[in-house]
This record gives sequence, structure tokens and C-alpha cells, in this order.
Amino acid sequence: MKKQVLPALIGIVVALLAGLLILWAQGYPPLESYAALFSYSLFSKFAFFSTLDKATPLILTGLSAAVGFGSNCVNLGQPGQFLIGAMAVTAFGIAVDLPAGLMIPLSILVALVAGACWSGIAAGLRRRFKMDEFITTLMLNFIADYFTLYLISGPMLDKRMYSPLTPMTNPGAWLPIWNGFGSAFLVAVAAFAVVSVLWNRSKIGYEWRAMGQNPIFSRTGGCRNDAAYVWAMLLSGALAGLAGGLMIMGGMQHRFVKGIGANYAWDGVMIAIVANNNMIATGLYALFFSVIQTGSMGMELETSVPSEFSLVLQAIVVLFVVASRESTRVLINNITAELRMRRARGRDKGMGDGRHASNG
Amino acid sequence: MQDQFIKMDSITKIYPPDTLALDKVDLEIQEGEIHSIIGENGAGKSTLMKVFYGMAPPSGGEIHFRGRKAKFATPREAVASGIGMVHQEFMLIPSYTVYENVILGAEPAGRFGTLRHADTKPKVEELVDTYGLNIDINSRIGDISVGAQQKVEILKLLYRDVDVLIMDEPTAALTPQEAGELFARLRGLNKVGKTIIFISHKLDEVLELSDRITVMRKGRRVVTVDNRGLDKAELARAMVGRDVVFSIEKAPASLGEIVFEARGLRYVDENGVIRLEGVSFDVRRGEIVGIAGVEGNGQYELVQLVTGLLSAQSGRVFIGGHDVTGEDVMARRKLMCYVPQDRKVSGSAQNMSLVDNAIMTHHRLNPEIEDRCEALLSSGRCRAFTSRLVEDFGVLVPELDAPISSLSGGNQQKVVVGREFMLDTDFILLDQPTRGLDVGSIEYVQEEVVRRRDAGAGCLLISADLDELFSLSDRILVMSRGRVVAELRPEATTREEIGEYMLGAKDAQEDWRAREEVGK
Amino acid sequence: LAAPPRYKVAYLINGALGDLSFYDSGQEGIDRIKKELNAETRTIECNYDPVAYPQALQSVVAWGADVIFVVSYGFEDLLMQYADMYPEKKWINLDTVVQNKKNTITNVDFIEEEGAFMAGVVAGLVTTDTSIPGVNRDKVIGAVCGEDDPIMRGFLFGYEQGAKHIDKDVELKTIFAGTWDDPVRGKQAAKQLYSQKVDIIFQIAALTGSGVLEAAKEEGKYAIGVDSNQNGLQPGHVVTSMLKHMGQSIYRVYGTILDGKYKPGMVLEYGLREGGVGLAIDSHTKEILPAKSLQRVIDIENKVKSGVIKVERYRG
Amino acid sequence: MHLMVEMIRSSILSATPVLLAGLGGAYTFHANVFNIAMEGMMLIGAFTAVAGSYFSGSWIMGVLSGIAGGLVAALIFAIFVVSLKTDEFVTGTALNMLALGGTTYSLRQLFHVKGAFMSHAIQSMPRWNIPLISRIPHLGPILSGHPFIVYASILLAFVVEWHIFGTRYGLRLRAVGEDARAVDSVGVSSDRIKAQAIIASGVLCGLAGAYLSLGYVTLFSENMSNGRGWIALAVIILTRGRPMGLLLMSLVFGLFDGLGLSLQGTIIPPQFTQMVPYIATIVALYFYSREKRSARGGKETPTT
Ligand SMILES: Nc1ncnc2c1ncn2[C@@H]1O[C@H](COP(=O)(O)OP(=O)(O)OP(=O)(O)O)[C@@H](O)[C@H]1O
Ligand SMILES: Nc1ncnc2c1ncn2[C@@H]1O[C@H](COP(=O)(O)OP(=O)(O)OP(=O)(O)O)[C@@H](O)[C@H]1O
Ligand SMILES: [Mg+2]
Ligand SMILES: [Mg+2]
Repeated sequence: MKKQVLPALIGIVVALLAGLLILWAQGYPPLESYAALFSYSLFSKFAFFSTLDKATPLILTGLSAAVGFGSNCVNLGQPGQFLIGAMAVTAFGIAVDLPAGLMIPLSILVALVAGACWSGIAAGLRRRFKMDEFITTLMLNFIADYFTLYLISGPMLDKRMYSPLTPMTNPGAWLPIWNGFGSAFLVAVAAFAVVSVLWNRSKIGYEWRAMGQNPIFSRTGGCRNDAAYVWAMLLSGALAGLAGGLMIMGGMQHRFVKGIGANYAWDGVMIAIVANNNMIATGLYALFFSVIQTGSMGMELETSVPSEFSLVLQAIVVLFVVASRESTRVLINNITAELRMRRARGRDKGMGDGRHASNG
Repeated sequence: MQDQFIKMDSITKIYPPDTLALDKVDLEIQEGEIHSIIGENGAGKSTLMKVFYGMAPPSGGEIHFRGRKAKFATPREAVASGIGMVHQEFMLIPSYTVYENVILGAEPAGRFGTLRHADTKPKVEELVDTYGLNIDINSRIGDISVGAQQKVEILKLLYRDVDVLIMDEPTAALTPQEAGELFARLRGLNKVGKTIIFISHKLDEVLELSDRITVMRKGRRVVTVDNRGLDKAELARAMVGRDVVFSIEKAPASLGEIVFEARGLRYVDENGVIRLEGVSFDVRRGEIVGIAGVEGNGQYELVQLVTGLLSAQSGRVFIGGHDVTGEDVMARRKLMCYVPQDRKVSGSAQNMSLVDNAIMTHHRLNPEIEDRCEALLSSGRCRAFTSRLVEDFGVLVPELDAPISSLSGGNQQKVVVGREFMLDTDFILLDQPTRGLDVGSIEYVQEEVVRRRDAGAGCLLISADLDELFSLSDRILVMSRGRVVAELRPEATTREEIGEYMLGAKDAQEDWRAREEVGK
Repeated sequence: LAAPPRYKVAYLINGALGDLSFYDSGQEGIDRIKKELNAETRTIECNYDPVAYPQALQSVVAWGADVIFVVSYGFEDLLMQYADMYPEKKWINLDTVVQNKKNTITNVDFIEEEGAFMAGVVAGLVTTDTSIPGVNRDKVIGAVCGEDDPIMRGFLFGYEQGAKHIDKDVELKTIFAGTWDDPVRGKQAAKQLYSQKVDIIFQIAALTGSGVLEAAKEEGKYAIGVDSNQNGLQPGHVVTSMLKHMGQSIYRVYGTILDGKYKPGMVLEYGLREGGVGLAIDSHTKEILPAKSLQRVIDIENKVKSGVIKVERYRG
Repeated sequence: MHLMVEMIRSSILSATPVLLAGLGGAYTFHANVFNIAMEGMMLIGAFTAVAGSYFSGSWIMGVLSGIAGGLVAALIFAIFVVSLKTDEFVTGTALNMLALGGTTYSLRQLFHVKGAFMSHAIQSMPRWNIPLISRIPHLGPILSGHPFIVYASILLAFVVEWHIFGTRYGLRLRAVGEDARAVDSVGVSSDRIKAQAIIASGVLCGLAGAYLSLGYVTLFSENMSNGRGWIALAVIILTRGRPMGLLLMSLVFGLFDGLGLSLQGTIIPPQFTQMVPYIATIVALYFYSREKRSARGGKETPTT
């Protein structure tokens, strides 16, 4: 972990500097823009809470991807699982009306199960027919996309509305907002805690990690890889589903709106890979990405920097962090090697030349 | 200077971050000699040759070749100067044919790089004939035996018409017969003027073959001697820096009840090839049963069937009196330890920490490392467990949280062996437990196995190393083409006899007689 | 002549600029009030991301906007809440009708059925007139839509009415491309329609529609643009464009604010008569449509404006 | 023109970008480089092609700069993956993101538009009318009148087939994919072969992008590759990187792509018809995996 912090910091700093350079080259005031970036994401209560709101889905999709990749399941189906989770919660919240005390836990459960079912399809196809989950999950994304679109523009359309969206869920399913702070974030934090413990401390978590590092090793050691694979896929899907569900339960909209998935799922994939599937790092990068995304609106307002800039910035961060992870290691190794070489030379001078011992 | 064919001067190599693989090594090799290099694992033999061959840039030092300063930046330049190397691990493309492997990197090509085989194929065929290699150049590498693959590696060098052949541990996976054949071939090449550099752990081979011998230890050249009336023990001492016991001393076996039994195992693989047929034998408490055989004759499948990684089409497996035929790996691991042959691939996860590698299998079976909640593992207890393993098995480690890849191969192997032995079961399956280890580590692992046997465990030992089989086993089974073709007692047989069984030269009739003899 | 007061004006849209029609047309209006009316303007795009909606509203308020033009598909509820929280600001909601408790939102509702009706009239005239080069004998017209939503349905509803007004036998074939931003797919859809005897296609698909226009040119057939004047994009093949004068409406509403005639809580229905929607008729149109037909278009337009012809609305 | 004819014609057209990208990906596939950056390379190629054509006023320059765009993306990918040894998956994903953000951002900076850039100054690829064939009824419209890249890509499939399976480079390429060290040991730099394969994939993906923005339509729009790189990746895996298989499968994909649109007007809601290509890919994968299973003797070996 400690070894990861330095390259990550180097990568982030270099990427932010590169961003600064791009802004400057394009004629935007770079420092002012960055000031706007941070002040619209951190330096006011509302800004900070917005950042947490944005971080909520990112944390969950990030965890989803980390669990998947970390245990050697290439689940790229977060977008689909996200949508299905959101849709299931919407349908549940419209159809069922119970007090909040019941409604909220049940809705969370529904989101988890729905997401897990969607990834479960891919897991099943893999187990049963050996079909690569990497392709099936990708294709299931498109299918989920069109399927939910069908629902919101047909059977579940709110007839009074102008664009494809469903009616609101019953208020029992709404997560409270306390003074601007969306409690959905707490659900994400709880999920983070549970998944971290599961991942780092539990037996199945150990098997997932072992399978992720070397499936032959874990299989030889007696781990039931097939079962572990299915559980990892289900958990991964459930987390993405929860991310979708919280979009409906949290915030102020409480309905399934077209485009609700936005880029959260893909961002989660990015986050997991810069974090190298480490849970704590996933949480931190989710927060960091959410700062960039939230702040980009501030840059647009204050210094007219197009909001696409945040996309560029994120990609640069990923590339630089990944590159610096590799190159700092190589660099440190080479420096150590050089020192060692020098030491060896110094030693020889001190000791004289005693190495031509015998030559037969 | 003229007579100096190859002269390495003060070669140093540091692998980042701080593995000093070569420490100012000087070495001279004369034209036309067979020069052996011996040394423990990690002594730097391979590295020295890789530096010479242009595969690893040296950190310091100079190389002179034919009196001229040579600095090969890539193997291509080395090859162009007439130097060829057969690596410790074969460098062959399994899905390619022999011919394609031979020409790879020096392909005959016409316009736009189109391959042209018209002239080359006959040339390769001719080489095969001239040197009596006896292989079909159109068969796929994946389909031919290890011995034949070895020949392909040599053929690659002949095709490139090299003058210097570097052979890095070529005999590791060969039968005695195949090794003998290889030596004859090398001598033949030597006669037509080729210089041969030969690397091996096996002192007998080296003494048999070489003109001169260089001993390396811990990245330094210890000594170079002419091979005249040399003594094996002396060489060994030079290698490890202390006296080495060549044969493990062990008390006669005191047999207990049957702890493992295989009954009529048959396995047909995905391609419909019969890999195992009617394999039946048992192992008793207090004995070590060795299995000899040329690689690829069913040992791999046997191990997989015993551990439960594969399931047999027919036949049953009993461990400790339980029928485990339908059980999965974990259920069987309660009853058996298993030291897999490839510690890097199946014995460990190189990027995981020492602790995470040490608790594999124990995590389900050993309540000692559980947390209060049964589904969780206690990290403190896992560490304590690992410390105990490290202590009991004398593993040299920097810290428990370091990735296992930061340990040397020998120490990694100790972790694997220790982990398995700590399962403390009555049946032990060892698959090539000492392959690639140095003399010191081999000694350690072998002694540990004997200790377990004396404590009443039954061991099944699969090994390609006949010396090991002879010194450890109480009984030796020979496998050939998926069958157990002989059951022999080490004190009543010879290497050559076993070799004949391994190659299938002896037939089944004799085999049965041999079995009956032992049965008495 | 004193310069008008320097208001802070925000244009907040649920989607993104660059559709070459709806949102962009609104942006034109914003640019105009910036240039001509001394406003300080900002545009916020939410890129269809629901999490961005509350943040966008909050940011606009934080920035200190006085006048907020908003396209609020998908966050109507939020808009109501914010309008109630900040009643002193001028909230102008475009293209839909949203009413908050304090009734401070002014809505600009476009009667797109009327515009689409006129597009249908033109399509009907083209497909029934075999003297126009490339027009076949079958009376089939087409439409390529983006995604399926109520506004789309409204367009189609008006379009079909218009065509049937010319000739009861005209048949309408529709393809939903399923996306607003894939011209490649739009072109593919259009080509399929043209291969099914369609003479003229009404594109109601934002960016996807630019593929439709290209297909028209390639096939030697005709198309009708949408939202802004696209007649010049493929000259000779785009007969007309159905305009939704977003920009003009924004300019007009902003004008009432400067005049002091602005009243919060209104629903401004901008149809043909009010100039909220209409057809772009220019030299490109005249090149394709015979003068007689053109005259008929103008007659019908006047009848709609004067209420002689009643165009039914989708949500009747 | 008949709907059938139009369907076949349009399937050829929409198969082309998938085929081109797929041929590029075949190189990386055989070099065992997991190239998920094809989507991004294509997008960058589409953008630079339009920019090149717009500023130079020549479609040839447009195509060349499309190729150059793909090339630059490939160089970035190669530097990271081959030189810095970063993970292919990570780098590819980041590159896709960079391509999406970068092209959108540049669209605004360079052309001051959002969403899409159209202009009469963009020169599109000329279409080739094949003299005799174009007059054959039905067949004529199917085979004739396409941008030249359509023909080039079919030809290219044969060239790539020859290049990968019949030349010195191909022999080395496939060897690198199987065991890079073995190739290094005979004095051929496997890194170099890998880099070349990545570059080849970049060039072909750039060409695919140029086809999208200058051949199929004449404009650039945000995210205009729109998943075609992913489809290409799926097709490569399904055909195991064989150019002839790619040719066939991308046509099949093109057909399903068009089918999705034309199934509308039946009672199936449009959203379901739009799923057709993706469902078809899953079905294809099912058959592919079944074939793989039965090639192994049909017997499942338990993996626990
Ligand atoms: N690629 C590498 N990176 C880092 N260290 C290495 C590398 N290859 C070898 N080493 C280390 O260099 C030292 C010398 O290794 P080398 O392979 O030359 O030994 P060897 O004498 O050939 O041993 P063996 O008998 O096991 O083949 C060992 O400590 C080894 O661990
Ligand atoms: N690619 C590598 N990068 C860094 N270090 C390596 C590499 N390969 C080997 N090493 C280092 O070399 C040592 C062991 O290497 P290796 O596995 O080659 O040894 P071995 O020959 O199998 O075993 P031993 O030398 O202990 O008998 C360890 O210290 C390991 O960290
Ligand atoms: Mg070694
Ligand atoms: Mg070695």
C-alpha cells in the first residue's frame, strides 16, 4: 500500500500539471480554472455534498469493478447492471407502498438482487457454456440499455411527462436528505465497509484474491474456483445494481429518467484499474474523480472551460498514474542497482584485488 | 591473445533492484573444448551465459571473442558471430512444426517477406540426417517428447551453423538413455570442431563429458579445473562450500496400514487420448513409493486424479481408508498434503504476500487461523501461523508482508513444502519436489520427507530424477504410456533397467514377473 | 440610448449542445442577447446525467444568475423546487410546461404538431407530384426519429395529419434510430426507407438526422430538416425544415423582461401564429417545389394560423 | 431499389468499419496484445480524417491524416504497453476515454462546434462505379458505387491473411503471441514485433475511422465510433483473428445491424429490434463456444 501512494501522487500531480499546460495553451486562465474546479467541488457545503453525491455511484461501480477484476472475472457489464438495478428499484418503489423503515432496506435488497441477476446471466453463460463473460457482459449492456428504454417509453412511461421517464416511486423508498447531505452516501460507505471486510478478511475474499492472482494456485489449494467465480460475479453485479438503485432512492428525482446511467459505470471501471483493485484506493480515487467531475461545472461557469475537459483530465490522470506506477518502480530499482554497483566498486578498492583466486 | 577463443573479463551483473547475480567473473574458454559450468541454483551460471549471448546486458566487464572485443547487444549479433544457446527452459513454439521452429528468426523469405521453403526444407532434412537426429520436421512441437524437443533446440543451432554451443541444463528432463544419446551427439559435434559450453547440476554427467570444469558459487567463479581424475565429492564441496551427503540415510521402512489406494484408474483426455489405463497400486504408512517415468506418460494425470483436479472415467481413489473418488479437492486435502511440481504456477501466487501464500488450504481447514467469526480470518493469527512456518522450516524471508516473489526459488519451495507438511496428514503426495533446487535445498527437502515417513506418513513421490528416486524410495513404480509397467525395489534394480521400462523397451510379460517377485 | 442593464443569464439544458437543431437554436438566442442586449451569459449542459441536474441548478444560483432559461426534460420536479426556493429569479422553462407552487415559472410551449403538420403538407405535396425529379408513383413518405418519446409522437402525429390533409392515401413509414447522435445509423435508416418507395423523409433525430440528409442526396430523393434551417446542408434535396424557433423565443422573452412586460407563471403557447414553430422556405425550397405547390403550402399555413384548419394535438 | 438489395448493400457498408478495425485487431490478437483501444483509435481516426480533409480540401489528405491519427493513438498505446509495460487493459481503457474526451474537446476548440461538425469543405471519398457491373440489376447496386475503401478493405482481408500466415513477419508475429521469450532468444525483438502489431492495428483502425467520417457519411460527430470497435473486438475473438473469418463475420454483423432497423414497423417495439446485433453476437458466441467445447471431445471436465 505504502509503495502505491508515492507513484499515485506523482501521477496525479503530473497529470494536473499537464492539464494546467493544456489550459494555458488553449488560452484559459489555468490557475483560476483550477480554483473554480476545487471551489465548486469542495469549498462550500453544497459543493462538498454534491461531490459526495457524485461519489456515491462511483464508489459502488468502482468496488464492483475491483471485486470483478481482482478475482479474475472480466465483468465489463457495470453499465447494464446499473440500469437494471435502477429499474428494479423504480418498479418496486412504484408498485409497493410501505413505511420507510421497511421500504428502504427492501429497495436496497431489490437493487442488489437485480444487479446480481444481470451479472448472473453472464456468469451462468460462462459456467454452463464457457462463453467469455468479457463479451457477454458488454453485449448485455446494450440489451439492458434498450430494455430499460423500452420500459420507460412504453409500459412504464409517465403519461403526463414529455420525455421518457417513469412516475415517481412512493416516498417511503426515498433516502432522506439532511440539510443538503444525501444519505445515499452513507449506504455507499456501508457497502464499502462490508466489501472491504469481505475482500480483505473473509475466507471467500481470500479465495477471490488468490483466484485473481493465480487461479491455478487457488484451485490446487482446494478453493472452489467455480463457486468463487459465480459469487464474485454476483457481488460485482449487485454492487453495480446498488449504484443504480441509489440513483433512484437518493437525490431528489426518484424516478428512472433516460440517460440515468451516464458514465458512472465506465468511470467505475477506470477507478478500479487505477486503484489496482485495491479497496481503499478504489474509495479514494472515486472521491477524486468525483471532485474533478463536480468541479468541471464550476470551470465551465467561471472560466468557460468546456466540461469535456474533465474527461481529458481523468484520462490523463489514469495514464500518468499507471505509467508512474511502473516507471517509479523501474527507476527505484535502477537507482538501487547503481548504488549497489558503486558500493561494490568502493569495496574492491578498499580490499585490494583478491579475486583472481585460482585458475586451473 | 591469439589462443584466447572466449575471454570474459570481470563480468558483473546486477538485476535490479539488488540481486548481485555475477560478481566480477573471469572465464576463459578454449576453442574446441567441452567446458562445463557447475554451481548451485542461483550461482549465476545462466546469467553468465545470457550476458555472453547478448540476452542480458552486463553491468560491468568485457568479453573478448576470437581475440576481439565483443559486445553482443542482442542474441542476433551473437548468432551472427557463430554463438548459439539452448536455454534452460526450451524456447520453442508449441503450435509450430519442428521446421517452423528451426527457421524462426532466420527465415528464408522472398519478395515482401513471403516465406520460401523450397530450398530450406531439404537443407533442414539434410541436417537431421547428417547428425542422426531422427525427428520428423513436420510434426508439431506440442506433440513430440521432451527428448525430441531437445533435439529441435540443437537443430536450431546447427541450422544457424554456430561454432559455439551453449547448453543450459539440457539433461534436466531427459531419461538416462536420452541423456546418453545427447552426450554422444555432443561429442560428435565436438569432434567436428564445435566448442561446447555445458551447464548442469549433475556432477556425474559433467565428469563424464567435459574437458574442463568451472565451478561457480554465489555469483563468483570459484575455480576452473581440468577434468582429470576429479572426485565428485571434491567438486560438490567446491560448489556449495561444504561437504554434501549424497545419499540420505534412512532406516528400513516399518510398514503400517494402507493409507492410499488407487484402483483401476482410467483417464481419457479431451482429445480422446487415453492417458491412464488400469492404474492400481497402494501406499502404506511409513513408506515412500516412487514413481519413475518419462514425462508425459501419465504422471501428470495421475497427480491430477489423486488431488481431485481431474476426475477419472473409471476407477476409485481411497485415502486413509475413505473413498474420495467423488470428492472435490478441498475434501481430499483434509487427508493429504500435496507439493505441486511447479511452485510458481500451482504452488504459489507470486504477487501475493508470504502470509497469503502460507495460509492457502489452511484457510478452510485450520481453525487456528480463524477469527472469532467463523467466516473471517484473523490477520494476527495468520501472521503467527506464518511465523511458525518460517521458523520451523528455516525459510529466509525479509518480512512476512513481502510478496513471495521476493524470496529465492529455494526459499519459495520451502514455503510450499512447509505449508503442506503443516497440514499434518498421513498421506503425502510429492510431485517433483526438488526440481530446479540446489544441492543444499534438495538435501533439506529430502530429509524432511524421510522424517515424515519415519513419523508414520505414507508418501507418493513422483520424480524425474532417478538419483532422488533411488535414494528416497522404498518401492519404485515405473509408468509408461499411462500404465504402471513395473514395480521394483531400489536395492534390487539398476538405473538402466528402470530406463528400459520407462522407454517401453521391456515388455509387459517381464513386467508382471517383476511385480510378482516384489509381491513375495 | 442607454445600454440595457447587464443581467446574468444562464441557459441550462438537460442534454448537450451540438445537436445542430434544438439546443443549438436556443444557444443562438442566448448569443444574440449577449451580443445585442448586453447580457452576461453562461451555458450549462447536463449531458443527460441526472446527478448533474441538482448540481447544475445550484451552480447557476450560486453564480448569481438573474434569468434562467432552462430545458428541463427529466428534472421538472427539481426545477419546481428551485423555483420555489428562489422566487425572485426569472425562470423560463422551454418546450414543456412546468408549474411550481409559487407559480413563478414562465413556460414556452411550442406547438410542434402545427410545425410538423406543415412538414407533412410539404411531404404530401412532394410524394404526390411525380413531375418532381426522383419522385415515384407510390404515395409513401417517411420519418426517421431519434428515440421514442412523447414529443416524437407529437411530431409524427402532426406530420401524418399534414400529409393526409393533402391526400388521404399517403402512407407513412417510420424508423426509430434509437439514438440522437449517430449519423451513420441515421443514414442507414434513411436508405432503408428510400428503398421502400419513400420519396421524402422528415428527420426528427437531431444529429442522427444529418445522416438522413446525406442519404437524400445520395439517393436523389428528398428530406425535411428539423429545428433549425437545414435546407442548405444538402442543397436541392432538403425541401424545407421545420423550425422550432427556440432562439427567437428566448430573444423575445428576454425582450419582455427588459421592457418590463414580463410576467412570471405564464404559459406562452408558441405555435405557427406566434412564430414559435414554422417552415423554413427559401430558394432551396423553390428550386424543388413547383410554384403552385408552394402557394398551396402558404395558403394552408395561413389557414392554420387563422384557425380555419385545426391541427389536433397529440395529447388532445 | 428493393429493400432486400438495400439491406445487402447497407450490410456491406456497415461491415466495412468493423472489418477494417477487425483486421487491425487481428495483428494485436496474434501478438497476444489485448487491444481494447480499437474503439478509441477509430474515433481519433475519424476525427483527424475530417480535420485533414477540411483543412487541405483533399480527401486523400483526409484519409492519410485519419491513418495518422490512428497511428498516433497506437504509438501512445505502444509506448505505454511495450516500453513502460503497463497493463494493456488499463491503457486501452484510458486511451478510449482520452479519445472520447479529446475529440470532443478538440471539436470545440478547433471548429467551435459541439456534437458534430459538418461542412461542405470536407471532401468525402469518391464512390467507384464499376463500369459493367453497375448495370446488372440488383447486383449492380450491391457491388458498385461504394467508396473505394470498401473494395480496399476486402482486398486487405486477403493481404492480411497472407501477411499473417504467409510471411516472415507473420511467422514471428504468431510466435510472439505464443511465447515471446522464444522469439527473443532467436535474436528477434518481441517488443518490436508487438509494437509493429499495435501500429498496424492503429493504422487500420484509423482507416476505419476515416471511412466512417469521410466514406460512410461526411461529418464528424461525438463518439461516432459508437461501439463499433467493441463489435470488432468480439468478431476477432469469435474468428480467432483469421482474416477470412473476419470478412464473413463482419458481413453477418452488418446484416444484423440493418435487420434491426428494418424489423421496425412490425409489432416488435423499436427498442427490441435495436438489440438484434447484440443478441446476435451472444448467439454467435454460444455457437463458437460450443464448437470449442466439442473440439475438446465434448466432455466437460469438472473444474472444482
Ligand atoms: N531476470 C532476473 N531478474 C532478477 N534476478 C534474476 C533474474 N534472473 C536471475 N536472477 C537472479 O540472479 C541470480 C543468478 O541466477 P541464474 O539464473 O544465473 O542462476 P543459475 O546458476 O543459472 O541457477 P539455476 O541452477 O537455478 O539455473 C539468482 O539469484 C537469480 O535469482
Ligand atoms: N523477473 C524478475 N524480476 C525481479 N526479480 C526476479 C525476477 N526473477 C527472479 N527474481 C529474483 O530472483 C530470485 C529468485 O529467482 P529464481 O526464481 O530465478 O531463482 P531460482 O533459480 O528458481 O531459485 P534459487 O536460485 O533460489 O534456487 C528472487 O530473489 C527473485 O526476486
Ligand atoms: Mg535460477
Ligand atoms: Mg540457470
